[in-house]
Amino acid sequence: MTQFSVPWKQSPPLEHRGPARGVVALARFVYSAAAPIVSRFPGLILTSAIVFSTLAVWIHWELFSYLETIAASDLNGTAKSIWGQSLTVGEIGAYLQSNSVAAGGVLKYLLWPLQMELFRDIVGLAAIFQLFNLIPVYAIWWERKVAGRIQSRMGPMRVGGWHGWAQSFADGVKLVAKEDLVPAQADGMLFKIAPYLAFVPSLLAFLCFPLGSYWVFRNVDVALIFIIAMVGIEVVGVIVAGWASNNKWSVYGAMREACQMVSYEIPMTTVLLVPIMTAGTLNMVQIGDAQSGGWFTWNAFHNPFTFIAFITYYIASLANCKRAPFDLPESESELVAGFHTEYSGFRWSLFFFAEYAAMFVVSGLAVTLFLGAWHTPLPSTWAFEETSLFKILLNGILFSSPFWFIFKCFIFIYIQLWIRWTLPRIRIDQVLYSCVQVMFPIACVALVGHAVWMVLLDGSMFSTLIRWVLGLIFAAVTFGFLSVAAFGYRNGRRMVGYLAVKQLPGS
Amino acid sequence: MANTIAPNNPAENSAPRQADVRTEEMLVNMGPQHPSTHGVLRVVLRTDGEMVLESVPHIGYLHRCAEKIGENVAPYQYVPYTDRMDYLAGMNNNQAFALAVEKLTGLEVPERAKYIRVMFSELNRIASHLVAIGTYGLDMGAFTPFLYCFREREMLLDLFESACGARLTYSYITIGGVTDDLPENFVDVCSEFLDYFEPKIDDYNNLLSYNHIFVKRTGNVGVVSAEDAIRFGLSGPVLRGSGVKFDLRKAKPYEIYDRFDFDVPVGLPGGTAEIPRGVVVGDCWSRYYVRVKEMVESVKIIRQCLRDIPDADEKEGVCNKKCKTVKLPDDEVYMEIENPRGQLGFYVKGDGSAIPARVKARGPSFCNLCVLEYAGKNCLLADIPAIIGSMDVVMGEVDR
Amino acid sequence: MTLRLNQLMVFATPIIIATLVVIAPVQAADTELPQSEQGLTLSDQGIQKSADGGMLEALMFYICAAVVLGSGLAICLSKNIVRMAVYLFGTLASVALMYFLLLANFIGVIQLIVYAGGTLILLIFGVMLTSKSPWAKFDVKRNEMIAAGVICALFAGMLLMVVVNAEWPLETDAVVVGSSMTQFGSALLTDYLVPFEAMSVLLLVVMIGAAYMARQE
Amino acid sequence: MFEIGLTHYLVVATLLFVMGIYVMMTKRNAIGILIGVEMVLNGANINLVAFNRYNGMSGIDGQITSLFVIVLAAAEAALAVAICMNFYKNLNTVDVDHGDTLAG
Repeated sequence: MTQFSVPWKQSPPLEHRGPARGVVALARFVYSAAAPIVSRFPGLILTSAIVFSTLAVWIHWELFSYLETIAASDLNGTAKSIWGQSLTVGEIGAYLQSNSVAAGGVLKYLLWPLQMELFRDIVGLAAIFQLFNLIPVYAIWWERKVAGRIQSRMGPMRVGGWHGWAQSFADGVKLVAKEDLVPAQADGMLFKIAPYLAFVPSLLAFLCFPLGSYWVFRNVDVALIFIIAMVGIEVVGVIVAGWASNNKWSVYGAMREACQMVSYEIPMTTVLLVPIMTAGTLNMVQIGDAQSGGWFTWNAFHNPFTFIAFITYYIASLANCKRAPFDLPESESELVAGFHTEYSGFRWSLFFFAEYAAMFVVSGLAVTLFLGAWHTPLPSTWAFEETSLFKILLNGILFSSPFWFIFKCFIFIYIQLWIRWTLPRIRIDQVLYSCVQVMFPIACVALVGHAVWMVLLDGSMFSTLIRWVLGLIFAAVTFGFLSVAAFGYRNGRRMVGYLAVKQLPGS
Repeated sequence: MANTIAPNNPAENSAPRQADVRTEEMLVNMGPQHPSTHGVLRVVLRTDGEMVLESVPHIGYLHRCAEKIGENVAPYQYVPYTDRMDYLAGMNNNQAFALAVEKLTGLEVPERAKYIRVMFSELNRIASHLVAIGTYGLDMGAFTPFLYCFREREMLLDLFESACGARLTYSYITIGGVTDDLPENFVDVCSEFLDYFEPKIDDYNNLLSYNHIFVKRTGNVGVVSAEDAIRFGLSGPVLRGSGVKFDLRKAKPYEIYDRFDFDVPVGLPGGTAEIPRGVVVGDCWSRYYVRVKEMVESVKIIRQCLRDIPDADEKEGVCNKKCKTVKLPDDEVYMEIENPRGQLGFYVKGDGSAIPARVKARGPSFCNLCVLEYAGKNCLLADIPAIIGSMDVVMGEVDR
Repeated sequence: MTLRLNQLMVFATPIIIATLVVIAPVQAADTELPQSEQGLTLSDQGIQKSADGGMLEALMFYICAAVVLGSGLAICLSKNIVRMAVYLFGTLASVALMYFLLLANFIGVIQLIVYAGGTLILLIFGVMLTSKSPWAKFDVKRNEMIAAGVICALFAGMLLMVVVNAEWPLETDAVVVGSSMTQFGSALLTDYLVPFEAMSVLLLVVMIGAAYMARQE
Repeated sequence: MFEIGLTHYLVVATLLFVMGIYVMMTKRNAIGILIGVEMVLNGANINLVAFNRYNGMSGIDGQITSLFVIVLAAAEAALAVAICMNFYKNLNTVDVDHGDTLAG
């Protein structure tokens, strides 16, 4: 059989030089080693992931409940993060041994570097950086799967074997290996610096972001404003990117971004004052812990105005992290790709990291401020007395844990994806109209109404009644949504491709 | 991109619709490589911030001398070239050229072939409108309806493939009939498809047509009044969207369209149960919605075809036997049909030989595109994709 | 098209630096301060100076100062207005870090959200709306620059002499000032009520005035 | 050297202040001048907060004053950008040297 040969010269195979060769070889090895295993034993891996997660919950519960005892005996009596606390090996070991944990000795040995503050900082920073890296990677993969399901297709299925789990990693490798183009007419310095101006602030927002009562890198008293500021600063990078590209579509994207962000920060910050007023603090940890009494104590159900504030916040946050239907700065059908038209490779991926991290941050704010943070719907007064390992474990899973926080966040991210793949994009004048003439008055009404409610009705029977009614409405809506989703999931498969899979004559 | 700045001459401009701050005017090149210009259309926009003061379409990037080729090949050989003009509605293009040549030569078409032609041109109208609706959603930022539309279009393409073996450039309808008879159970499969497809139109309406954002984006945007539509020589859904009830299938029934019962949908003012508030006659939403309604009518026509189609006649076949040897008389003819995009006309002049002396096509996209300069004036930048999308141009046919 | 690892390191370096720059000040300002007015000293508050002898704080201060002054100098020398705005971002952000170092958390985040997130974007927006082309330049005459430089140098020398030589009534053991939000709130609504109200009226006036000035005739 | 005190901050504040004045003097772009003003205000603010930290009599007077300065600066920037746009609308440039006509 003759080989079909192209008439033009074939480009030589890709060659990597220097240390890059080692990286590529390592990536190949890891992939070739992991892919068959993951594709063959997805169930086993999932199960072990759950087991290890629960173990991690248990360990965190052990360590941090000990820290709580230290904090209680502290001079100020205020709770502190693990990373700010001086902790000696002896203290950890003594506590572990006093609870007759068999592995105490080994743990003691393993945990000895934790007594050094710098080491704890580095470990915590690495953890945050990993969180920051992994969330976009999985959110992108998940978005593609969700989009596929919504559009009656499968989404990524090839890379890695099981439902294309390694797709984002493959994309990452591709992006890093891509040529890093800087247009000749662009302002080179600004063009190169802009992705970092967008990327670094959204990374920094994670520094003060609590995932649990003790799961916070820096427990700052103004954490909330810090996070909002970081989400707001991200826009500087976007504007500079659009401007420096010297492309008119990019400039349009930058102008739209500036317009949209500056205007939507006003209603967003206004409604954020509502939970701040309820909790009386700007400390995210304290705001979260104030909602520990079951789901009727969550801020969103405090009164009708907080509920309005919650919904207003969610819509404004969509605009703030430029998700559809507010994705005007990068609207692909109008502005080619908006502000990142001229970007490619690694710099482009930095923008994506920033965007997906911002999605997580705004969802996390919604969860922390309105929907009970890291607490489950059950009131934490129902928690078991920690007499046995099993009960401790159960407490960690049922009442308070970072997993609950991340779970709730991902529900909100899911809603963002759902909206994005369902709704058309709105126009710039409609964006500004809805901000100035709809959202901002609603936000003001929510703020003033909440203030009046707090003064007049707080603690009364009527207030409690309203709280229960709102909570039940929310529960009913959630239940209805879940049942509709389950129905659709069961029946969706039969409808999709009903005729497409049929054998047609002649085909 | 050329980094040119328009000379600032305020006297030239007509007053913009809404602009709070006057800034520098800018010339922006939209296309020929742009996601929402549906191919290689290039529109030069003169903008003031987000306002578009003027939009000038530039064409010619896909010119392939299709008409000149017609003067060098026999009509039977020219049929495949007509596919390449409006590549989303190949069947209709074949039909237009075949009808023109048949009118010129007086070739008889078998009865069964006539039904097959009508059926396939209507099926292709559905397929073409599905692409138009899907990509229009894409232009508005809604990605999902696009894939739903393409899912149904895939099934249509399967049907076409089963009949003629091709999925895009069919050359199925040819001079004197169709190239091949239908597969055995085509009638059953096709009616099964129609049963599946008809409720899907409601899905599109719920998903896209009546979506509040979609209505806000397209209602009262790019309005072309009925007089202007006639003045610009528009045709097809773009004309009917402006409220002019004119369809060649009703007005000058060709083939066997006079045997079928169907409606001609036109754009209607908003505020009723069917048409949402905020829609005016002649805007983008009306043009879009006329396409949706036309799909319903096409389904009606196809059902009647499937009911009435005569059985295969072994002796007669589905194609006139003289189709390949026909000589064109020394005469000229102009034949128009209703393409999914409007009136597609073929002018054919013969000189007694087997090869035409002149072939000229009147493309609906080309004529519809000329209204862009009129409609795309003093609107927002985001309205330009909305207007272009609602014209539903196919650049292959504009440039030919 | 090959994978360039050294390029990757170039990408990573500013991230690492920026992260480090932020961590230490936030760490210094980490501890919750008591609302009592006892004026506890630093060492009581867990901000240990003993462990590293304030090395980290000093390092952070010098990095901040370098960024502030470096980007300030860049603003002075730059002719490109957009670049000037980006350099100003560097100044504003590192001034915010200085506020963190000075234990003024609230002022720091307000600086970030109002200055870096609001005013700066407003400035860049103004630049975009008012420049003929992206690289509009206004040339400055050389003698103008020299004159301004001399005047400013003299002025700076005078001020620096005062600052360095003056005997500030400084408490020897630095007093920690609580910047808790409760204190801020009560101060704004009691002692500073009149300026606070005046400020809100001013903001309203400015809002109306700006809208009036930028309108279309 | 490693003991950071009040003077260190004051030096930085002074230099920033003077740089702001230099920018105000040399730039002819109206927005460039605005940038200079922001630098001057920032220099003053560092002063306020530093004095509050090191000589604060355990109050927060300095911080509150700097808060007011930040608010003022934001208001001033909004107004100044509006003026710039008006200027640009009338004269088609933002070069302040051209703003000597005294006529709207």
